[in-house]
Amino acid sequence: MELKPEWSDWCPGCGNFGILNAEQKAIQELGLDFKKVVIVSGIGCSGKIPHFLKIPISGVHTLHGRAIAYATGIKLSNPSLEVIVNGGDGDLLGIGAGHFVNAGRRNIDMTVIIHDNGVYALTKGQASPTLRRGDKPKSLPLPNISDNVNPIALALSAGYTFVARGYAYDVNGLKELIKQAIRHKGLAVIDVLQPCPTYNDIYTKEFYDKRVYYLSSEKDWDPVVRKPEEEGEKMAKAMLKSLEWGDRIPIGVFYQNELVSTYEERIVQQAPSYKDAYPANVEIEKDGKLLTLVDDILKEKKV
Amino acid sequence: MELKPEWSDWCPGCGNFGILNAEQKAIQELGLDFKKVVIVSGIGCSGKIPHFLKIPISGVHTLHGRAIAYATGIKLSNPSLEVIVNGGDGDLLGIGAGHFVNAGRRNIDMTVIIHDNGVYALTKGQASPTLRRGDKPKSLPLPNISDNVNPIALALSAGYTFVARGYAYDVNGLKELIKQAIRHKGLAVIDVLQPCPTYNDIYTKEFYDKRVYYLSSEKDWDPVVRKPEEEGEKMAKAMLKSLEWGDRIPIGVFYQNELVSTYEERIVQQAPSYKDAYPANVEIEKDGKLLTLVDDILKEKKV
Amino acid sequence: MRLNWLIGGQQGSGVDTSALVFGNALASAGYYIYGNREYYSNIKGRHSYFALTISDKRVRSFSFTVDILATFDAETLFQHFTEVKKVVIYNKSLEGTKVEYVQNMEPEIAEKVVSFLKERGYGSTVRDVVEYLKSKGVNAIGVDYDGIMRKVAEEVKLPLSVVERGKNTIAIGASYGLLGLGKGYLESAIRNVFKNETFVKLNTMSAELGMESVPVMFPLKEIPVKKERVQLDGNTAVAIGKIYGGLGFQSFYPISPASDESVYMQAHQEVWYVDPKTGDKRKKTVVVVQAEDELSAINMAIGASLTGVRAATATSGPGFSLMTEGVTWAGMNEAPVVITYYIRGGPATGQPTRTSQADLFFVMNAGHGEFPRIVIASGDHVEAFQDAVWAFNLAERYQTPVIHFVEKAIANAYSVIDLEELGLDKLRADRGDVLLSPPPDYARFKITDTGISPRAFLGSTSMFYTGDEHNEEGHIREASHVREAMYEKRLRKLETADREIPEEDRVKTFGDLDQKVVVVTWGSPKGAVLDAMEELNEEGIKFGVVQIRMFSPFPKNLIRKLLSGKEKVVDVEGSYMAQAGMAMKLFSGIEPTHYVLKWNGRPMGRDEVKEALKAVILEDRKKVVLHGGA
Amino acid sequence: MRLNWLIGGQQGSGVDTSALVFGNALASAGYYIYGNREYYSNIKGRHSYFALTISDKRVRSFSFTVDILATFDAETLFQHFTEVKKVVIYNKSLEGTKVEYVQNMEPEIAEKVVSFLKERGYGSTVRDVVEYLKSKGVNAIGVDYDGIMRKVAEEVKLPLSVVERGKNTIAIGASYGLLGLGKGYLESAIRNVFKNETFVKLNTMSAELGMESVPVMFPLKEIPVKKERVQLDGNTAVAIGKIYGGLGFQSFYPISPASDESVYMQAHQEVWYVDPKTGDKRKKTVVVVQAEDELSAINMAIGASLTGVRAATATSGPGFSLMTEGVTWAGMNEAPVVITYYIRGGPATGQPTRTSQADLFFVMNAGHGEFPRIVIASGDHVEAFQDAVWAFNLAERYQTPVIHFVEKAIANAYSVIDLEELGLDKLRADRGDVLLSPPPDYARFKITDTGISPRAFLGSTSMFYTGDEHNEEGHIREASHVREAMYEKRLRKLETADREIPEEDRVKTFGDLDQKVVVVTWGSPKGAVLDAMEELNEEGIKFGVVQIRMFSPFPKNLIRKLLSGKEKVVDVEGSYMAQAGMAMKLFSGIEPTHYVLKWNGRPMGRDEVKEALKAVILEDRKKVVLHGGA
Ligand SMILES: Cc1ncc(C[n+]2csc(CCOP(=O)(O)OP(=O)(O)O)c2C)c(N)n1
Ligand SMILES: Cc1ncc(C[n+]2csc(CCOP(=O)(O)OP(=O)(O)O)c2C)c(N)n1
Ligand code: SF4
Ligand code: SF4
Ligand SMILES: [Mg+2]
Ligand SMILES: [Mg+2]
Repeated sequence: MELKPEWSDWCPGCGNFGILNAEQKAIQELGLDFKKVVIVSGIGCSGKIPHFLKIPISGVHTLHGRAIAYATGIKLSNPSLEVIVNGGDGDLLGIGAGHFVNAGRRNIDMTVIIHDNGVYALTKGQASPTLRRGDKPKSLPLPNISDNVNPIALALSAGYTFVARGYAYDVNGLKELIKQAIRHKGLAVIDVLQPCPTYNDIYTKEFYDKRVYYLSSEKDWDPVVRKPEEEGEKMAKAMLKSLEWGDRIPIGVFYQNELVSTYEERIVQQAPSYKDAYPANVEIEKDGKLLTLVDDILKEKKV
Repeated sequence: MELKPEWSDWCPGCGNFGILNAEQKAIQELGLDFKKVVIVSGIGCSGKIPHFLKIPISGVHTLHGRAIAYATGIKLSNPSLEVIVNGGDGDLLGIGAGHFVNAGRRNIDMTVIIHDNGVYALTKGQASPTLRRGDKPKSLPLPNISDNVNPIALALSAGYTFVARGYAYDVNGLKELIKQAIRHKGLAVIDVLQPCPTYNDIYTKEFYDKRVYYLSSEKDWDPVVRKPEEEGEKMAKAMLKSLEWGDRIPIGVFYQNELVSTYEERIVQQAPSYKDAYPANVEIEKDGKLLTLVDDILKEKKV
Repeated sequence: MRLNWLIGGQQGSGVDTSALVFGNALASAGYYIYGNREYYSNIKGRHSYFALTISDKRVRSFSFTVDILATFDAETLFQHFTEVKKVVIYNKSLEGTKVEYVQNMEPEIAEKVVSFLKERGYGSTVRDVVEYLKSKGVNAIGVDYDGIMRKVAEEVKLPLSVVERGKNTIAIGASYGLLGLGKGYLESAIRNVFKNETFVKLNTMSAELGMESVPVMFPLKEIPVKKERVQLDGNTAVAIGKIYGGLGFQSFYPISPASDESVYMQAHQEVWYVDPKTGDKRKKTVVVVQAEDELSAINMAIGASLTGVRAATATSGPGFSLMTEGVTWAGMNEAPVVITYYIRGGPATGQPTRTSQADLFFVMNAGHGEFPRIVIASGDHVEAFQDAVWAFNLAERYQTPVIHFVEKAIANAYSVIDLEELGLDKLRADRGDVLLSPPPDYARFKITDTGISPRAFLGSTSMFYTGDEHNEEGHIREASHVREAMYEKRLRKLETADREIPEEDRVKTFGDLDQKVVVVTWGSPKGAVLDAMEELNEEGIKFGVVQIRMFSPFPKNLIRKLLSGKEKVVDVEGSYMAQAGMAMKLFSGIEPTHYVLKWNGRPMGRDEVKEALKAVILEDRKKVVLHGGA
Repeated sequence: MRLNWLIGGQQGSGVDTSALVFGNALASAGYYIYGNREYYSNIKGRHSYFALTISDKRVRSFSFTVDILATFDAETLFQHFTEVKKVVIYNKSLEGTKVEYVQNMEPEIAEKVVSFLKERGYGSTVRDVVEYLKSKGVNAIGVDYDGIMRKVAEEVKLPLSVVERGKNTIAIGASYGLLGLGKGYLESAIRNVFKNETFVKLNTMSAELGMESVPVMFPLKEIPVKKERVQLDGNTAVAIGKIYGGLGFQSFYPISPASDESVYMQAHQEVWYVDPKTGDKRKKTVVVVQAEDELSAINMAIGASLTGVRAATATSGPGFSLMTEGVTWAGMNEAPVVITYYIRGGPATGQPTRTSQADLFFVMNAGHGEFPRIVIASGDHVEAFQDAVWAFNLAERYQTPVIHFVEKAIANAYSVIDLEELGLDKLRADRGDVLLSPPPDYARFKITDTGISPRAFLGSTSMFYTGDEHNEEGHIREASHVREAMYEKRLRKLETADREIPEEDRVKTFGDLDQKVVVVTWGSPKGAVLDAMEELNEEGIKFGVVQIRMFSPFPKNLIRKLLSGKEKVVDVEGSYMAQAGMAMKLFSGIEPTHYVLKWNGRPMGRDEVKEALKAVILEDRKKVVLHGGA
C-alpha cells in the first residue's frame, strides 16, 4: 500500500486552510525552487502547516515559541534558502515574544506569518496574547483578564521592515501579501486574522467579513519608505493606523522600508567572504582531512 | 567583629550609583514603610542594586531576565507590598523581552526601572539590545551588527500605562520620576540612561549631559491621558517622540494613563474576596488542621 | 466481576461525553469504574477512545482486551477489532467502508490493519472485519445508526446534521442495553450531562433506540450504594488537593496534559475557608495566573512563595525543561514551591497526549549545581489528591522545590472512589519553621544543624534573596569558606529530610512480601499491577508489590530491606531505560532481575501486565516489552 | 623543578596583564607554565589573583601554597599570607593598613583573617602579617612602591594617577628579580603586551626598579627552546579547535565563563581554508551570532545544523538549563549539534566565575523523554582543543547532541605547551552518513539496524523535521507501533555508539595500573592528580590513574576491567555527591572506596591533592574534602 499524502487534521472551516492555500499558491506563483523553500513553524494547530502543503518544500516543525530562532540559524548558514516562519499568536507573541522582538533588530531576509486566532487552540482554547480584555470565547471559564498585544505596533517598534495584516478567508489577497512579503528584502511579518471556529466564537468569519478593508483602498495610503527622512513619519502613521479596531479593521501593508540593510548584508560588510563562502557552501574536509587552516591564529598564541 | 554594610562593588563613576541614590531617596521621600518595599532585580551589574541600599527594604535578586515574573508572583500574592523591578537593558529587553512585553498586558501596579547602559556590563561589555547599529564601544571586537530596540516605543506598544525616561546623573530629576512612577496606579517603566564608564565609551556622561532635556520643558507637552478618547492620539505622540535621538534626547514622562484598570482591580472584579482575603492575608491552617473547605467542589464530582 | 468496555470515535464527535454518560449511569447503578482516555494531539477528526473497566468492587485499572467494543464509525472498528473478546457494536451502514477510505487514520495504522486482514485472507472493509470477528466467536451486532438518527430527527424536529452527534449516544444505549439494567440510570445520566432540554430529549431517545437494538448479554444488577462516592480524574484530583492544601497562588502556561488542572482552578478561584480567629466561613481568592511561558510560570510561583503563600505551578515535560533554571533558584533560595509534573511522551513535543514515565532521572537531576529537591510520584487518583497536600508540607518543611509526578495516564483517566478514601480529616498541614514576627537581626539563611533556617515572609521585615551564593543574610558572597558552609547547609536539608520522612511513607507495599518474587513499580502502572495481582492470586500465583512513592530522598534502606535476597525483583515501569530500576541500583545497590517495560505512549493495561508477570514468574522471561493500545 | 608564584590585586587594576607579562617572560626564557586565574563576578574592585607554576618540564597544575607571593595592595596579603612558604613581596607604605579598612573585602573573609591573627597573638595590620610571616621563616620583602611610582612618573612625565597602574609591574619586576634571569625576556614581554610606546616605557622602568629592589633568591637559567610552543587558555583552545574542526555556525548568549570563546570567534570570523576542488587557499566566514537568550542560541544552532554545517553553541549552567528543551528537539530530530558547557558554580547564578564539576548528572539526564546524547569532558587544554573536533565528529556520526564539558578551571587557566601536542595532523573529520544528492523518495528518519539514517541537508530535497514523534519521512505520528519503532531506533544509536567508540578513547590511564590503588578522576583535577602522582612517585607512593573522558555512552567495560579487584578506588572530583562515582556505580557496578572531593568553587591545587592522596593511601582516610583557595 502506498503512503497517503498527509491529511490536514484541522477542524472543518478552520482559517488555517486559507493560510495554507494562500502560502502554497504564493510559493508557486513566485516560481520558487521548492527544494530551496523551508517552512519553519512553531507548535500549535498553526505549527502543523509545513506538513500539509502539497508541494515538495521542506518543513521544520520546531518547538513552541522558537521557530524564529531555528529560522535564523537556517537562513544565516544557508542564505540561498527561502525561509518562511509560520506560528500561532501564542507561539510568536506569547512564549516567543522575546525572539519576535529581538528578530526585529536583525532584519534577516525572511517572512514571518502569524496565525492570529485569539486563542491557544491546540491546548483547547485558552486566551492568547491577541485576545482582547473582557472577551470570553466559549472555552474560557471567565472573561479574559489581560489586555491584548497589538502585533502591528509591536512589530513596528521592534524594527520589522515589512509589516502587514492579512485575512485568512481572503485567500487571494493573502496570497498577494505573502508574495510581497517574500519578495521584500528584509524581515517581513504578516499578522493573519485567522478564525478558529472551534474555540473562538467572537472573532469569527462573520465578524471579520464585514469589517476588514484594504489599506490600499484608502487613497493617500502609502506605506513605503523611499527616503530615510520619511522613516519616522511613516512609522508613526502606521502605528496610529494599527490602533484602529472595531467596525473597520484595516488589512494590507502598514509599513515597508527596504532602506535598512539586512543582517546578511551586514555580515558581508564585516566579512566579505560570506557572500560566496557562507557556511553551507564550504567544504570542511576531504577524505577525512580537515581543510580549515588555523596556523595563523595559533601563531598569535606563540610564546 | 561586626559585619560591615554591603560594599557597592560597581566601578567608580558608574551610573548605577545615581540610580541607587535616586531610588533610595524616592522611597524615603514617599514615606513608604521600608519593610513593605521589595526590590526585585535581574542579573547584571544593575541587578545587584537591592543589596546596596542603605535602608532596610527587602531585596530579591533573581535570575537573568526573570525579575518581572518574580515581581508578578510577589505582588499578586501580597498586593500590600510596594514592588519595584530593577534590571539591565540586556536583562529586561534581551533575555527578558518576552516578559517585558507580556507584562504590559497585565498592568500590575508596580514599577520597572531599566538600567540602560547599552552593554552587557557584567559579562564584560557585549552589545545590549539598546546599543545602536554600527556603534563600537571599546569591548566589541566589531561594530554592533544589530539595530537597537527602542524601550519607550516597545513599552508603549506593549501597554505600559506610565512610560518615562530618566538620566542616571540627574539624581534629583530621576528621583522625582521614580516617585511619580511608584505613585502611578498601574505598570510604570522608566528607561534610565545609565553611563557605564568601563565599557561604553560612546554613551558617556559627556555624551548625555549636553543632549538630554526634559519633555516638561517643552510647552504643550502633556503626556497624561485624561479621557479615553485621548488614548490613541497621546500614544501616537509619545511614539513619535520616542524616535527622537541625536543632538537632543528627551527625558521625562512620555505617556501616562490611569484610566486602564490594574490587574489587581480586575481580579477583584472577578473575585471580590481578593480585596481582603488575598493569598498572603489568609491563614491556611490552625494547629495543623487545614482550613480550606472543599466539600462543595467535591460535591460537583459526586456520582 | 470486571467488565471491560471501549468506545471510540473521532475527536470532537462527543466520545468523551458519551463515555461520561455511560460511566455515570453505571456508577449510579452502584458500580465502581476505572476509565482511561486516549486521544490525539488534535482538536477534531483524529481517533480517540475511552476504555472502562466496570466492577462491583473498587477497581484501579482498565484492560486493552475488552468484552464490549462500542463503535459508530469505521475507524474505531479498524483500530480496535483485535482487542475485542465478546461483543462488538458496529454501524451497519458502513459495512462497505474500506480501511483505505478512512482518511483521518494514520497511513501506517491503515497499512497494519490491511496486512493483518490480508494475512488471514480477508479484504479491508468493515464487512471483512465483522466476518473475521465472527470467525473468532465474537458477537457482532450491526446497529442501524442511520435509521435511528432519521427517526430521532423526525421526532425532535431538528435537521439530521444536528442530530448526527447523537450517534454515539446510540452506541452508549446499545452498550447499556447489553447489561440489562433499568434505563432510569442512563436517562438521569443523560439529564445530568446535557442540560439543554432539546439535547436531553434527543439523546434520551437515541439511547433508548440503541438499547432496543441489542439483547441483554451481560446481565448486571444494581448495587445499593452505601457510601458517598466521587468520580475523580487526575487533573481535578490534584486541583482540589492543592486547594484543600491551602494553595494561594498557581501560575501556569497551557500545556497538555497539565492545563486542565489550572483551568479548573480558574473556574474555582474563590473558595470557602474557616477564619481561624472567628470560626466564620468566608471566601478567599486563589490567584491563578496564565503566564506568557513556563519561564514566567515557575518564577512567578517562586516569587509568590516568598510572600508566605503556598505556591505552585503545573506543567509537563517541555514546560518543565524550560523551568529548570527557575527550579535551581528555588533550590538556592530555599523557596518552597510545588511543581505538578504531568509526564507525557517526550522528547521535545513528543506525543503530547500520550503517557510516559521517562522523565524520572531528568527530574531527579534537573538543574545545574547541587541542591536538595523532593520528588514524589502518585500512583492513582487518591494519591494524586493526597500528594498535592503532602507536596506543600514537604516543600515548606524542607524549604525546597517539590516535584510531584502525575502521569498523563492518571491525569486523563478517572476512578470512581468512596469519598472517605481521600481521608480529608487525616490530611494535616505542616508549614515548617515559620517566623511570623522575625527579630530585628533576622537572617533568612541562618546556618543550623538540620540545614533548615527559620523562614519569614516578605513584608514582615527586611530580608534578602539572591541566586548567587550568599551569606546568612542573603547577600552575595564568594569567599570559599562561606561557599562551602552554605553549600553544605543546603544539602544537609536533604539528609534531614531523609532522616525525618518515614521510609514507610515513601514506599508502599501490597500483597505478600514474604514471597520470593517482588514486583517493584511506581506511578500509573500501580493500578494494573495490583489488579493483575488479584487475578493472578486467584490463579495461585503470589508475589509482593512495592510501590515507590518518593524518589528524592530515596527510601534506600527500606527498599534494600524489602528486596534483598529475593529470587526475582521485577521492575514494572514505563521507560526504555527502566529508570526506577536505575535509581534502585544507584541508591540501594539492588538491581531488578526482571523487567516489564513499555514505551509506546499507552498506559499499562491490566491484561498485558498480567500476561507479562506470568511470563516473568512462570517462564523466567527476563524482559517483557508491552505493546498494548491503539 | 616547580616554582609556585601568585600575584593578586583588585579586579581591573591590571593583575591579569601583569601575570601575562610575567608568564610570557618566563616562557620565552624556556619554561613551561600552568596558570590559574581566580576572580569575582565583578568588574572592578574585588580581589582577583593568578597562581602560576613554572617548570623546566611540561606542567599541568598549580599550587595554592606558593614560593613567592607578589602583592602590591593590602588585601592580597591578607587573603593569601597563609599560603606563602618562602618569599612575600609587599607594599611597604601599607604597613599600617588594617584588615578592617579594606572595604572591598568580604566581611566574612576579614573576620576570618582577624581571628586567625588574633588567635596567634597578632593585631590586624599589614605589619602584623609581616611579623607573623617572619616568625614562620618567610622572607618578607617590603618594596617602596610609592617611591618607585614617583620616580617613574617624573621620568615619563605623566601624572601619578596614570602611572599608578604600573604598580603591579613593579611586583612583576620584583618577582622576576628573585629569579636572576636576564631582563631582556621581561622587557620584550612588556613590549609585546603593551603596544603603546609610553606604556612600554613606563612599565619597563617600573619593572626594572622592581627588579632592583630584591636579591636573587631562586636562580633560574634560561632553557633553550627547541620546539614551537603556544600558550592556550581553555576558551581559546576550544574556539580554535572548533574552527579547525570546520565550525560553520556558532550562536551564543554572553555568560561567564563561556562567552570569551565566542567573542574570540567574532574577532576571527573570517578564516582561511583550502578549497578541495582547486587546492587554493581561500577565506570563508564562520557565522557567529549573539542571540537574545540561550533559548534562541541553542535553537539557532540546531537550525543551522540542519543545513549541513557544523554548528555549535557555548554556555554554562544557567544557560544550559534554558537550553534543555532545545536539546530534546535535537535528540528527537537527530540533529548534530555541539554544546560546549563551561561548568561554573551553581545552582542558579551561583558563583559565576568559580569552578565546579557538579553538573554532570544534570547533563547526562537533561531534557524530558529518552534520547541518545554524547557527553565528553576535557581534562586539560590540549584535550579542550582536540575534543572540540571530536565533538563534531561524534555529533555528525551519531546525529545527536554532544555536550562537551570544559570547566571554568580550564577555561580561565592556561598551559604553555609544545604546538605538536595538539596533533593537528592526526585530527580527522568524520561527517558520518551523509547524502549530498538524496534520492527522490528520501526519508530523513529511515529505520536502520544501527539506528543511523543517511542524512541529507536542507536545500537538497524535500524533507521534514518535527519535534513530535514521527514516521520515517518526518511527519507527525501517534500510532503506537510507529512510536515504539522510532523510539527504539533513536536509542539504538547510543548502543551503536557504545559499540563503535573504542572504550580506550573514552578512558585514559596513567601511572601504574597494576598497583592496588587506582585514582579515578575527570576534567580539571586531572592535571593536579597527574602532577601530584609524579611527586608522590618520588616519595615511593605508587598508583594508577584513570581519567574518564566520556560519560555517555559510559565506558562501562573498561572501567570495570581497570577497577575490579582494586584495594582502593579513589574518586577525585569536584562535587558534593561525587557524581562520577555515581556514574561508575550505576553503569559499571563499581563504587569508589575513597573520595577526595571539593565544592568551595576553587580548582584543585596540586599541593592539596597530594596531601589528600597521601591521607587516603597511607592513613586510609575514607573521604577528604579539600578547602584550598582564597
Ligand atoms: C514549552 C511548551 N509549552 C507549552 C506547550 C503546549 N502548547 C502546545 S500548542 C500551544 C499553544 C498554541 O497556541 P498558538 O500558538 O496560538 O497556536 P494555535 O494552536 O492557536 O494555532 C501550547 C501552549 C508546548 N508544546 N511547549
Ligand atoms: C541565563 C543566563 N544567561 C546569561 C547570564 C550571564 N549574564 C550575567 S549578567 C549578564 C548581562 C548583563 O547585562 P545587562 O542585563 O544589560 O546588565 P548590566 O550588567 O549591563 O547592568 C549576563 C548575560 C546569566 N547570568 N544567566
Ligand atoms: S482548534 Fe481552531 S485553530 Fe485549531 S484546527 Fe480547530 S478551528 Fe483551527
Ligand atoms: S561595568 Fe559598567 S555598569 Fe558595571 S559597574 Fe562598571 S561602570 Fe557600572
Ligand atoms: Mg492561536
Ligand atoms: Mg546593560
